[in-house]
Amino acid sequence: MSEFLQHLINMLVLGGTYALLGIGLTLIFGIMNVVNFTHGVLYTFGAYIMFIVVQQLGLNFFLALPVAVLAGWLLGAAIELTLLRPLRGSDIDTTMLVMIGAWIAMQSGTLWIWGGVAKSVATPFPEAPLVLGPVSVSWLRLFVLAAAAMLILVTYLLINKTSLGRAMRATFQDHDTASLMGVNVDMIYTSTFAIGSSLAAAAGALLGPVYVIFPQMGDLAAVKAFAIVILGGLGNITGAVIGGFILALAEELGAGYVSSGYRDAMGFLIIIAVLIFRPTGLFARAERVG
Amino acid sequence: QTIKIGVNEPLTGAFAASGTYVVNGAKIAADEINAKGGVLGKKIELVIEDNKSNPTEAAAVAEKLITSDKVPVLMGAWGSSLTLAVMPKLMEYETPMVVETSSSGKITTTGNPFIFRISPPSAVEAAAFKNIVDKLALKKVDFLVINNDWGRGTAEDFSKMMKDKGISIGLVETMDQGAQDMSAQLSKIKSSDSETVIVTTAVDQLTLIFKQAAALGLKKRIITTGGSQNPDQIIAQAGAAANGTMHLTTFLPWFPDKTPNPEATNYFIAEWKKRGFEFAGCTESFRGYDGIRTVAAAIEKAGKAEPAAIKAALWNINIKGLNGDIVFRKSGPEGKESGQSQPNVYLIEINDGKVEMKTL
Amino acid sequence: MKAIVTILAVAALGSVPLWLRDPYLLNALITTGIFVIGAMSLNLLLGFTGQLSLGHIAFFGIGAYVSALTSLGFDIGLPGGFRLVHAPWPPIVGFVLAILIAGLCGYFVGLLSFRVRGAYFVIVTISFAEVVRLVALNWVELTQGPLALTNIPSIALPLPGFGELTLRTKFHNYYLVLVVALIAYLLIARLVHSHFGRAMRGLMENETLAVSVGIDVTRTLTIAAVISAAIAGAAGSLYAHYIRIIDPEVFAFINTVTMVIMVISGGKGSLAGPVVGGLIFGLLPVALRPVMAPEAQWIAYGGVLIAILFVLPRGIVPSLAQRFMRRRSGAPALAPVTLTETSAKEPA
Amino acid sequence: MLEIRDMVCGYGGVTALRGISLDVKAGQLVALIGANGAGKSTTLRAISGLVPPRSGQMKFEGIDITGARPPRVLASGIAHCPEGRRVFPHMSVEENLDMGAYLRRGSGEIAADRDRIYTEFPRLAERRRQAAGTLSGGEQQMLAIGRALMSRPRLIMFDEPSLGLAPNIVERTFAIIRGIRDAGTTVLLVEQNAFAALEMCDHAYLLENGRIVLSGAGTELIANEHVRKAYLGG
Amino acid sequence: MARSIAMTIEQVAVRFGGLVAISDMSFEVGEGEIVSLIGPNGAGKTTAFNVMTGFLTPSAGRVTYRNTALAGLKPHEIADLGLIRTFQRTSVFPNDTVYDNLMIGLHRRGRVRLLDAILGLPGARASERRLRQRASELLEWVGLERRAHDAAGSLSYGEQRLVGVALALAAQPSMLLLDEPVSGMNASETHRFVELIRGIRDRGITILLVEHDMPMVMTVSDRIVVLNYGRIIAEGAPEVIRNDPAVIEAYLGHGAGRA
Ligand SMILES: Nc1ncnc2c1ncn2[C@@H]1O[C@H](COP(=O)(O)OP(=O)(O)OP(=O)(O)O)[C@@H](O)[C@H]1O
Ligand SMILES: Nc1ncnc2c1ncn2[C@@H]1O[C@H](COP(=O)(O)OP(=O)(O)OP(=O)(O)O)[C@@H](O)[C@H]1O
Ligand SMILES: [Mg+2]
Ligand SMILES: [Mg+2]
Repeated sequence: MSEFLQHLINMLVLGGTYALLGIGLTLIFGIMNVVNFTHGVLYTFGAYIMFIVVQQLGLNFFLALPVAVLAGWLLGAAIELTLLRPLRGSDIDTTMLVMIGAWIAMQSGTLWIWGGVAKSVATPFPEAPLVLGPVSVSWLRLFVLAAAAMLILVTYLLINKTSLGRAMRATFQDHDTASLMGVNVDMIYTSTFAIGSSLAAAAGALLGPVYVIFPQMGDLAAVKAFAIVILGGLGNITGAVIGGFILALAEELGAGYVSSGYRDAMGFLIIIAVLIFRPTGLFARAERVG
Repeated sequence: QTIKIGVNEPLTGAFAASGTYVVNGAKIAADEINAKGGVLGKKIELVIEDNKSNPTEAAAVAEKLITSDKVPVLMGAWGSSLTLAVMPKLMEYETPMVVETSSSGKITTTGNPFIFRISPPSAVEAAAFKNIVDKLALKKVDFLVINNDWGRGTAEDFSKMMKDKGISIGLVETMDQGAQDMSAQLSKIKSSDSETVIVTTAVDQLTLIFKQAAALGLKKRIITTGGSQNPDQIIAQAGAAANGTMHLTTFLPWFPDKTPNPEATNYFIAEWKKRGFEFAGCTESFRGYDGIRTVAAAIEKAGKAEPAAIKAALWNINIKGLNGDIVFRKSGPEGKESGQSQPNVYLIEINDGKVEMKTL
Repeated sequence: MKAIVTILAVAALGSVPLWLRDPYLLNALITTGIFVIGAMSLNLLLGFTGQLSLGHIAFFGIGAYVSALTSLGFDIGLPGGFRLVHAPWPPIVGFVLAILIAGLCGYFVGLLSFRVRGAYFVIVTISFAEVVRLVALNWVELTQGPLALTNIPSIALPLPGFGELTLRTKFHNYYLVLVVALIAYLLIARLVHSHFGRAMRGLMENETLAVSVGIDVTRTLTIAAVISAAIAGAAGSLYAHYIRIIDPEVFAFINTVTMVIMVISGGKGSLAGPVVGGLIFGLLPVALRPVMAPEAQWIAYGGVLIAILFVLPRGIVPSLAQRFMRRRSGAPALAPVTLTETSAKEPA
Repeated sequence: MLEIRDMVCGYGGVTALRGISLDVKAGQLVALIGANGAGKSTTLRAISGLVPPRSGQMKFEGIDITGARPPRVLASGIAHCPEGRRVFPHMSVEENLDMGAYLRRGSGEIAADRDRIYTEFPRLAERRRQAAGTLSGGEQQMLAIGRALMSRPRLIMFDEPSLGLAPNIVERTFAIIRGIRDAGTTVLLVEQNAFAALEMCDHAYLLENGRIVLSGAGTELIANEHVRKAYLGG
Repeated sequence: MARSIAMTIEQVAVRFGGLVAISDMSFEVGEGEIVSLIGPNGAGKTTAFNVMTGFLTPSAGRVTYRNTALAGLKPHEIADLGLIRTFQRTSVFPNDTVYDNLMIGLHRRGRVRLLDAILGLPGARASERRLRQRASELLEWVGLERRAHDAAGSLSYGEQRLVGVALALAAQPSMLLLDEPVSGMNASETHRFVELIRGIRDRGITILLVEHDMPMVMTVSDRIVVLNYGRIIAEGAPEVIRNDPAVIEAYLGHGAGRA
């Protein structure tokens, strides 16, 4: 029983992590329809910014977070301006491949600059966990959970309740018509990508200290992020959050009660199963023919 | 005019960090040898190629080193699947290779007479651990191992050894290479009735495991194996969470005097620091250092830089490596045996952020 | 014109081992060739049905494992205390079985995953490949898991009257790969220029409309998936018998990515695209190796990829074909122009 | 108000407009008619900046808007209700209408305009929260018209507004169009229902193969033999 | 008129969540008849087409075509019965040429065995020749020969609608469901289209037409069914419908007599 409770707590913490990974990608992949292979690199980038600011410059942990978010925003904007804008209107596979190129180049760049040895970041949280009866959880991860919840909420409001968010959705549904409505679509493209990137960097900045920081850390994170976005339905933030928790639950119970070798397999099997039942994710958009 | 030695290591991809360490160790050895006049009156030259942590590339790189660069001998290829991929090429071109890191039992048992391994396969490590086990008073152990040949081999060989000793085996949990969250496995181990966990994986995952185990309030004795633990990195990154953990290791850079070859150890560590590398890298890089010294010794002994002669000479060398005598013994099917040397194995413990040698 | 180019290209490729003596380069060509076959099979799905499979390596890997296990034999326990023992068979049988079983997997994956489209299909294929990888990793009794299958024999061709020809040398393997590649190419070419090819294109461009004129989505896509998987399986088999060791790493995502790079950079939906893209990106690492540091090689690799797409956004072959052979039959004279891009590019 | 001189314009390899000159006077309702593929929609797209002109000149209220991008054209006072509905499929009816007022400020006035549109097209009011992509064809067309009206332009261009609308709704739509003209907004109307368009317009142009071949008052065009035969089915 | 019945629609209902798109709709279409289905926007006409062609499963009721119940059949299986539709939204294969669009449309006619196609057997080649012949005929029929080698997506709106109709004809219909075929055509073009439709009917093809162009509907239909809010409010000959007060109120408006 206590083992089960511990698994549930783990699921909660891990699910928050996954949701955080998912939301940045929901913008870029779900709304903007760019198969963003650089998502993982931006995640890694956010983590390295934390490392630089906290470990190398010796600045405050909480100060480093907004710095990482801002850096992610800038890098995202730069990627959009240099790599995506010239290819506007090419098909989705072409932009995907450009993003693959950027992923390969940037990841190797990270390796070149910082080397392959993993880094870690000191945090101001106590090392002793919070113990609640038979279960315990680390303070750092509780903080991450809270920060994730906040970022998710902010993103949700941005997309669904602001005029910018509406313009973003409109642009990616029909950019010609959006421009006829007076939307500066170039600006929307750049800012959507930048915001999505800054969320990826935020995820890296929050999770880098939880785990360790190394050049390939983003790869697995990105795969999971894609899975989460798909589970929840493209562009659906609430869906991404729920998708994150489902994936966490599948993995946690898979490892706990099936076999740890098949831990990730459980996650993937859940995805396959969900999509067979609901081919457009858990929260499908309404569509019609004719 | 130089003597070329091929070095086939992962410098990019998943194993980049470790491969780079090994290469740095190898360079120290080459420079040291050349400073002393080289071998057979010629300087040695390392031809270093990146196998991209990818078996296909590892085989291609071996092919390139042998056929284009015409190296008479190789060192490599870090991971077991990389080394295994290279092995058919060694047969094809009849060129020997010194294996410095790979631990898969298969490497020396499939009948490839061009393989000479200086790293301990898990069976050797288990055998060395046997003597220590009694003193630790183990009763029941769980395993948490990386899901590759190394982790799985360790779990298998250690279980066998412990069963013989009357110790019962509990859970055998695995984790994927690259996995970052092991909470699920650790939660399961937390609720089991064993008192000790044997953990086998690379240093990054070890750090994560210690941190996550502490966060979960897992209070069992943790012993790591494999010699890649890099305690300094663990101390630096896991902090207090690393206290009380024990590690089976093959090299003791903290206690040069206790190593089989204190002089070489001191030289190596001094050189390592001089070159500005992180001290933590020592426990990986010394294998590259030993590997090249092994190769050089064999060339010297062979009297010429030719594959067949070097291969023959490898059977006859006896040098003092940083972790024990490097003497190859026959392993594998008769007539096509590979060489395997027997390094020393030590148990250390981390206490208050310091490495202590466990006197047993 | 097209025929002449094709014949010249085949003749050029066929002559390579006669003058290229460097075994390293030949080795690079052989492994590249194997991946080109994989890329051609991926192109059948991606380029002609529009379904991007990011788990294509699964079929390649399944082919490799089937072929290796057929020729090595195995002995596994089954539920209920039974044992399944298989004595080694000749590798050529493994090759055939690899094609059949990979094709069969293609069939099941097709049935399952063609319920979903687009991004959802992408994720299902990734998931499938990961599950297969994890099975290969964890079903140690059958696959040896991470311990790898080693000592896989080379393919031997039975020559009636002469006994067997074991294809051990690079010379032999080069021609083996070339022949398999040619057959795969012809097969795909025939298929996409037929009635089935048109059905696939219809589905790719407007599925609702295609269905309304009587095109059976599942059947069409499944045919494409089966043939594609079977060809990938053949490539995997060649790989296993050439490299002669196989472990779950073969399912690595980067291998799928390599194929995707070959297809899209060369030009998806064009027959020659994956071949051209494949040769470039198969041999680029060889060319970069001597001139720069390992990390820089990857950066350059990514850079070249981006540069190609900037200059030729539709992929090398289609973009060049469009430039040099405007208004030849087949290619639409007047392509639809999506509006805002033109306004972004053309001077006002 | 709007002057176009010798405008040439096309897509990739083809030229769709081969030198068009036309004038829209303030307060007028001007109709543009022509066969399929004549270039009517292209003319509107060129004005709103979706397709950049290759040569020629466009002025709106004396200001040069040649080659201006759509947001600027809209900001200068020209709205374009595009052909083929083009609603934002995954957004609700209400959000679509709000997109029409994207450049406007003042939420009170916007809400009032929205309510006016709901009164004109009660169907849309019933469907406020429905995703626009699931509306019926005619409902989408109503939404597209409503959305264009939301921007409160000085010149509004409709591309086949009656497309797919029920006869009674067509009547209402034409009444709305006449109504906004009467209220002082200038209208440029492309219509396949040539008879209705010519009947209600102040001035009309006939486009054939990318050229203006005829222009005059609506009644003149109705009387024209060629027009009767080719466009009015008579 | 003692016609045999081609299609029967019995008590069909369609709901989307809480929204009732069609409630209890029943009518029949006779072989060789031209029937028009009209009604206000959002009345459920396209939805009815979607039910008849298998794109939607009705919440209740059944549709039978030539004695085959359509329940559970997939759209392509229904198309195989010869029941072919066009779409209200322009619908073409945008990146293929107009000619290739028709070649794809000829799918049903061009079926050959997979192996024959791959091996390029004579049967497959002869079939290809026939298809090309037929594609050219259709192209001529809709008057788009000039645009044969342009990508369909580059055509103007009205031209794309023509391609849509040609595609449906290419699929060898025995019954054709046309969803607003003349929207986007002017009166003269519509006249020509009416002739085309009559020609199609004369070849024995049954036609069910959805259209808001009243002059056209009135001239071409044998019978008209009027739908409002998913319910049939009137049914009968054009003259009857034209003067039905309920229809005038809900749909025609009072100016309908004009134009
Ligand atoms: N997106 C596009 N890409 C390429 N060519 C186009 C595109 N849109 C239109 N054309 C071409 O430009 C010409 C004029 O088209 P336009 O859409 O302006 O005609 P139209 O008069 O509006 O016709 P319709 O009444 O059918 O809507 C046509 O020949 C058409 O093929
Ligand atoms: N997928 C869907 N989800 C929700 N509502 C839908 C969906 N499809 C159709 N509807 C609603 O059902 C009603 C009937 O739509 P339908 O398209 O059948 O109308 P129609 O009679 O064809 O109208 P029109 O003449 O405007 O084309 C409409 O009110 C529409 O909003
Ligand atoms: Mg038009
Ligand atoms: Mg409709």
